Amino acid sequence: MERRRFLQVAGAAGVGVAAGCSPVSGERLLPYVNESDQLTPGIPEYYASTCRECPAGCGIVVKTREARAIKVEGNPQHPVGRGHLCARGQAALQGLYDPDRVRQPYRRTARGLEPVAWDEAIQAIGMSLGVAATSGPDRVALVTGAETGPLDAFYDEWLAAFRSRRRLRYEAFAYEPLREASQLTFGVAAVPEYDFAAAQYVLSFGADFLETWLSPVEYTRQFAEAHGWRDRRMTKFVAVEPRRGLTGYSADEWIAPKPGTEGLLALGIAASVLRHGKAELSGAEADRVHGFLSRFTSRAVADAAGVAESVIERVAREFAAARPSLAVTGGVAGQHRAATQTAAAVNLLNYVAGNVGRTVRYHGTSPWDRVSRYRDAVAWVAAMRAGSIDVAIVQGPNPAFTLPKSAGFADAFKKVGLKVALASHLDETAELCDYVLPDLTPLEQWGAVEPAAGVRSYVQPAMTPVFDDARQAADVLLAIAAKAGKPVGRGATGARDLVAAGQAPAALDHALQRGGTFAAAPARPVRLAPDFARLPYQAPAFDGDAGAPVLVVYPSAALYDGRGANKGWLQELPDGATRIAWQTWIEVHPQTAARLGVADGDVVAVTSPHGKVEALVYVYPGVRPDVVAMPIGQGHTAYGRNARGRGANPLELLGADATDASGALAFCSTRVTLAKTGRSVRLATTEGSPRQLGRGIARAVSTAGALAGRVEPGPEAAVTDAERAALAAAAASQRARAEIGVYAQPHPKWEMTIDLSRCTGCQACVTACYAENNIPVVGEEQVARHRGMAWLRLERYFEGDTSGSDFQVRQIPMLCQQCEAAPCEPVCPVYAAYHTPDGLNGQIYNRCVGTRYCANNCPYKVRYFNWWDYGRDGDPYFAFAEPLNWQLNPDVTVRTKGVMEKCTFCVQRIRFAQNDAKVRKRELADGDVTPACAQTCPADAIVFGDAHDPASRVSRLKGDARGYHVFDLLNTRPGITYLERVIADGEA
Amino acid sequence: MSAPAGVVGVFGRLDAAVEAVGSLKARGYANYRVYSPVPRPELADALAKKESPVRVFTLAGALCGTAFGFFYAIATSLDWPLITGGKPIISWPPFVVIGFETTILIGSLVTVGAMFLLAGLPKLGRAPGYDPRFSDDKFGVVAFGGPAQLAEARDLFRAAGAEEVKDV
Amino acid sequence: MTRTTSLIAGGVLLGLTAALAGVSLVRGQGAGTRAPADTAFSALPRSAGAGYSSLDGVRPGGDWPALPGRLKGPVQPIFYRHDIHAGQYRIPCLYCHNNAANSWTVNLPSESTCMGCHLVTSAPDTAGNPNADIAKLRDDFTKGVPIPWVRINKIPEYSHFPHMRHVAAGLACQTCHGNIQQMPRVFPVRNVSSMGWCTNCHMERGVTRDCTACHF
Amino acid sequence: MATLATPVAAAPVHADAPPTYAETTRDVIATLQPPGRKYFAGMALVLAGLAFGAFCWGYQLRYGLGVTGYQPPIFWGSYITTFVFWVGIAHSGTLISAILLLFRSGWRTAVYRAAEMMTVFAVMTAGLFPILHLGRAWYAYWVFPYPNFRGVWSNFRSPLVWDVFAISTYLTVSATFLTMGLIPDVAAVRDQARGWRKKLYGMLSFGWKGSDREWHHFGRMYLYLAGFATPLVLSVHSVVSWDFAMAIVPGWHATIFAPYFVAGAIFSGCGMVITILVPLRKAFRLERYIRVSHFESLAKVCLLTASIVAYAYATEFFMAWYSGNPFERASFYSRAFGQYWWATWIMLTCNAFIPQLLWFKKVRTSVPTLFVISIFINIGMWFERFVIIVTGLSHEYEPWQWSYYVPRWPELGILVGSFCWFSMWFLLAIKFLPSVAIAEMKEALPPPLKGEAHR
Repeated sequence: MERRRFLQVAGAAGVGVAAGCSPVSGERLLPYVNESDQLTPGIPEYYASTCRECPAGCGIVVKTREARAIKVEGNPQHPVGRGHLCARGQAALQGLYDPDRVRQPYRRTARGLEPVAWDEAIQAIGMSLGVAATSGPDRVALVTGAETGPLDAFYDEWLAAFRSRRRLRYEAFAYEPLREASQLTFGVAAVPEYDFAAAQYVLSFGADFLETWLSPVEYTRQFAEAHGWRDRRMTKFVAVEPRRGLTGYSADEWIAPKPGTEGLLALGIAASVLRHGKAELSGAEADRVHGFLSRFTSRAVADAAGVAESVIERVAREFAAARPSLAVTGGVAGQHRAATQTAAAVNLLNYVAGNVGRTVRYHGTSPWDRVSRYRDAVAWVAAMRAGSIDVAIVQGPNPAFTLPKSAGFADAFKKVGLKVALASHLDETAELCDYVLPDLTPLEQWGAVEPAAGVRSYVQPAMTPVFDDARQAADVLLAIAAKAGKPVGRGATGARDLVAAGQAPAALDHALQRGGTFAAAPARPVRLAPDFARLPYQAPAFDGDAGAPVLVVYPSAALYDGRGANKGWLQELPDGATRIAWQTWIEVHPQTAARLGVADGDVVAVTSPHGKVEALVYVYPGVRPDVVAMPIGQGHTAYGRNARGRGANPLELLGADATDASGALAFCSTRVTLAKTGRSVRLATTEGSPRQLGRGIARAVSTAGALAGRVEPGPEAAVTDAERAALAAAAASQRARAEIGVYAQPHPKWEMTIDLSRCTGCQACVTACYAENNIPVVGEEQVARHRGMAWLRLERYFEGDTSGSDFQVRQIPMLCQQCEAAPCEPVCPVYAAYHTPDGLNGQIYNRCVGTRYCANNCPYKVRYFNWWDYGRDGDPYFAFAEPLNWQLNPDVTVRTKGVMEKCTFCVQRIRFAQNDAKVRKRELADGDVTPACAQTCPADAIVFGDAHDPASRVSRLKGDARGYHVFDLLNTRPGITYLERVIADGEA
Repeated sequence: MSAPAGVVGVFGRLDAAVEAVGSLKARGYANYRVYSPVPRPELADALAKKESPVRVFTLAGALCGTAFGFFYAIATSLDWPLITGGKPIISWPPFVVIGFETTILIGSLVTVGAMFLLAGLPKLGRAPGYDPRFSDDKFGVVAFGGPAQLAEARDLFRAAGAEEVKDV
Repeated sequence: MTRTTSLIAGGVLLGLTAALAGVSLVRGQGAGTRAPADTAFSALPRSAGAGYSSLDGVRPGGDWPALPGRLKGPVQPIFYRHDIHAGQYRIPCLYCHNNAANSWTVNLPSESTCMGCHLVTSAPDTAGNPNADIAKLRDDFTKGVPIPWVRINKIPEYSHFPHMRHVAAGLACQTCHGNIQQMPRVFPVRNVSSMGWCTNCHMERGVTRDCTACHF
Repeated sequence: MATLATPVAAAPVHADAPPTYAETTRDVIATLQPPGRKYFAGMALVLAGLAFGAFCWGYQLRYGLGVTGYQPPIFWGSYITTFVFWVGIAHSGTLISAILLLFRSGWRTAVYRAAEMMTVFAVMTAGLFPILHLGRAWYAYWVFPYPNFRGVWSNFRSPLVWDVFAISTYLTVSATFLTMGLIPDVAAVRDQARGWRKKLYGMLSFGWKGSDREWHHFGRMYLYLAGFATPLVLSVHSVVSWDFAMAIVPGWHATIFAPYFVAGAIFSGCGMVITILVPLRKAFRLERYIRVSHFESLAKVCLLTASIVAYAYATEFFMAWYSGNPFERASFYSRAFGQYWWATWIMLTCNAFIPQLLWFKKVRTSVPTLFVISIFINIGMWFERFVIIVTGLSHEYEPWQWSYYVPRWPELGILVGSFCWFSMWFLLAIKFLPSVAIAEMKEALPPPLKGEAHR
């Protein structure tokens, strides 16, 4: 307790604002009564754990200061993620410190939710459970998220103690089609493990494997390995999907078939491969496959899918030529009524091309095997409606939000006698419950999960619970069972015991330090099942009138299934494709928009046979003219200040009974009509112009060009060599007259390279920067006025003709270039902006008077001004409401109103490392300092180091032939070298 | 009333005043003063003063300003060298602007000061023989000296066409 | 015209001396924040070696230094006398404030640290009753209540001061915090948050004056 | 005699006959009569506007610059626009009083006092804006290189520091110039006043008596001061223009800026002088002193500078095209046809086209017409700065960061406040100080000589 209070005082250092030194008068310092031997104020402590923001289960390391978690980073030793993390993982902290968390137990009375004592609640719940158990079997339901490992087993045991098997491992995205299709084609009801790194050619039928699909961080890492330009070669990536999303941006080619026909395309390609004798099949198997595929001629498929026959043939040739290749499906293609067929077709394609066992491997188990299917959730709802469930306990998921309205969850749920939510937030489901018991967030919990075969990854608390009165669900369940006289958990007194059960303490400690136990699991050979072609293969049906566009509903890369909607960092993170934040938009093709007479920001009523919502039009060339697309995640009616009443939930447009063969909900199953409402609002977008107008900001070159050593010319091409020489000479003489005093001493020169052929635009770096540098969240209206504070932004430019599908998307992370001849520096009247001896573009917040001249003069526009007092409690835009301020990095000043701020290559990390090295009397080594963005980058596209050290990675990379500086002709001599993207051209 | 210190002639006409001054000079009067509402070249010619030394102060002040401007800019830049935009610590072009402005500032202030010094301003006490009309539309010539000189001056003034002659 | 030229020359000289005076004045002001060189504690080892933070060389016993008439500094919840502990008994600063050697920020000692000695010693009066403040300490410790010390020194949030590096450089704590070992009750000898204080020291020792060394 | 002269009942019979010394004194001093109801009404209005401006600034100080319309990357907007506008206004005053003095052009005497007052008050107004546009105005003093404990100075490489020196120098020198010119006139007023006024003006006149010795040194001093003011006035607006020209923003980074801005400044200044003199002349019945010929001369200056400005516009567009620099071209294309076309065309109409009417003598000699044109000039010159600053910033190197800015109410409130602040000082000045130079007026008149009949 007193520890907490001490921490708050210590924490004050982080919360302070830069305006003047506050008088010390009256400030009290509370030391420990007994000091902890492992905690040194001012020095961070790290705890290995597992990310639980989505079921992928990446390994994380939590950085704590004064026993407060202040940063989450990837665990380099962990097989999932390998030390990298996505934006959602970075934002786990905002779930931990969310001021809207449930802080104490509540009971619903006539007057609404009222505080109740833990014992009382446990007593009451235990009693009703006992009654339910005696009154019959399966009258108790326990709903959790995708759980694996000891806690999962415990939940089942607990449920069994109350004579029930009604266990729901509910996930909005459960990948049923993949499991079903594997069962169908190979007799294994499992999600295979994909190896993008080994693939020489990637063909994705709608799978958004760089955003949410299965294990995005790990796949991004692998994909970057293969797709990045290394050793003069790269893997070609072709995206086949009616809507081009962030993943599609990395594609070298975009094929936009009619929605639902991806499976037919896959079969057509497989048939073509077979026809050209490139198939790795033999004997009877070959004949069976041949017999089945024969009717999927390229022509027939081309007509059905609306894709040119030649394209199918070419892709087939390329796919077969590259060994091993990889075809995946999911996302849009995995969410319509023919999803299972599509998955089966893709399995077949992989099998035909001989990828199964090489880039597609089956293990005994996968974390998805036991996740409940949508079909099970529907059955559960039906049971509730039928009144055959007396007690329902929901721990984690939010079915009231993620189930389609037409599923009638709310009404059915009301029929349950006792509804208990073990929740950290008062979300839509918890709002319906009779008891809401505060759960801990993953960063405060004990647990163990199995994210991949052979991997047991531990979850351990990085700090004492933020709210004293919150308890981990498993502990509560144990207590309830004990009260109900049903001893479970083999004498375990808490979650830790459950996790530690049956392990030697030493081994456990070792595992906890590393983050888990990681064993290689042998892959299992599979053969094609005899009746692989059971299902009918044709384009799926869509509800609604035929003329209307098909609605594609896709998971938001930031908000996932909506669970991220109350985290400011994720709300403010511009969408990967549209770059819109905070709002719900509907993507409309320019032609369609012209036909409907709608423009950006128009509010339209989107109507389907099942419902109606309102959304903002975003005119977007990345969708087919006969398709409109909306993201899931917004439209909450509860949950918290950032989520409630914001945007719309497209799930309300879906038919609950629209399922595919695997019993998965078809997210892409209905056509919608758009009607103007006459209203229009400003889009909260960071986008100024979608075209770079040949200014050579984000550059790319074809593989042929790269092999020939060509580069895309920028405006600086006009500068002659003579001029360059003159400039260099002038620079040299100036430097000679500039570098006196401290500058004359030897210093490192911090520089960065960003490889655009690895960068996928996932924006994990952006959120990492928010976390590391105390960047305030400013809200929708301010973002709409271009006042977002992200020091690092992803710019997205379209290249080529966007009327069809044949255009490129260029992306570039834009942050302070730390120019050697920085235009921003000399204009500052007070030296707040100046050049440090180690080559940084220093920004001294407490010296800044706010002339904003530097920002005017920055050609890269990477300086951000504090328009409001984001750091002062009580101000209209206060961004760090208690306890969010606990997350503030004490090493970074919280900027006050009226000062300019910007990226300084995480100078606090540089100085920390330098001081550490000095005290330990050693030299800094390459890699000792890593800015937050480079640390988290799943694609490892960002490299940072000392350019004066010829051996450093950055020195070697900046010499690459693909290297260029943005706006080189301005002679700013940036410290960031971009390596231009290489785009694989046809017939690799 | 004690013996008069001087005699003042009030002139409504410029040429009359000029004539009076001329004859005073001709008589070798040294101690006299002329008041006028406007500076007239005729009067200046009649008085034939030598060039005002204000200009010397002006030049000195200007040079001090230049020196100060450059010195201050350079000294402060060297006191804590901070590189901005890769430019030299002592960047001449911008310092010229500073030097120029200080030249003008100090130069003009010194000039004004010099004027006050040389013209004996601010004048607190009364000026003998001064008449408020001299700031309106009359010219005044005041002669000082012994009784004999004063008597002569009276005659001169009347002869020149003084509208009024009185002792002070 | 010699008068003119001499006037000009005089004027120029005047200007230059004025400018010189200006800058020297600045330097003077900068120096104004320097503390009187503290020799009083030069007896202490100037390095942060092990001996420095151990209790070797602690010399208990003897009469306590007398209290001056009026004490400077804020009243603390417990009348902890640095002049006795650090002065008379020569307990090294780092024995209690050990984090100064390995962290940016410095810790106040936990009560358990105090109890390390005061479990035994209680400075009893003639009647044998323990000293009132020590009794309070023991009481708080058993109750598990932290002592709400009044803060004396604070560096503004926008500047970061690596204590460990200054200790490693062999700087005596007294340089900034004054002769604590002579203070019955601690008071700030100077505003440690005055930047001139830092920069002058850095200038004299020829170490970096780069802004981002402290401000980020 | 020693009382305040009674105001002239009506214009004399022969209005165009040159007034005598005595008439000059009385007519000018008549302007210092206790003001009437209209004056106080006007003053009340002005103070109300000033109060609103002050409120807006207070509001901005409390909540931050977020209350303005600033929308990155447009970090400068109406404040800097208005700053440059007022600095520009300030210039014609010094031009008329100093440069025309050196050129010995007689027509200045009637108008220069008012113009100089305008200069000083305009600089006082302009000087506010660099401060109130700051994010942390309470630290504005940091831009001055004053000795401090921290040992940090200000960055002399920054055009903003040049501004600090240029503007403060300009304020000091022009104020000094005005005060010096006032000394003999204030002395004249003193000699016509009684009571506390006599004391007040006695102090203000430094005991000036108009003796031969005083006139002797005064004349020299005044000449040298004019000599200083002339290069100063040219330098100040050049420095202001370098705030932009020294930056790399497309549309700012141009060598033509210094002369272009100076011409624009004199243009706007003369416009403002006309705007002010017309009502002043009417209210104080100074037709005999401020004659139509004076207005015509002002109009000619306007015509000349307008033409220079128009030429500068043309050159800018030509150079943007001729340079072949893609950024420049894009910037100027958007200036003319982009989001801000309206501002650009207001500017061109008011500054380049409308002043061409001044080629006609009829227009030049019609005071009402000149008044209307001068209003257009003021509007046009405010928009010129708006166009340069805002369109330049809205359309820079990074297409991803293009954006659109319109001022919000606090900015407009402060703009209004600045006009009221200026008017307040001017209203006070014309009631306490002679707004036509008495002594110099007399200098321009034929002196009384023997043989002339008493008038």
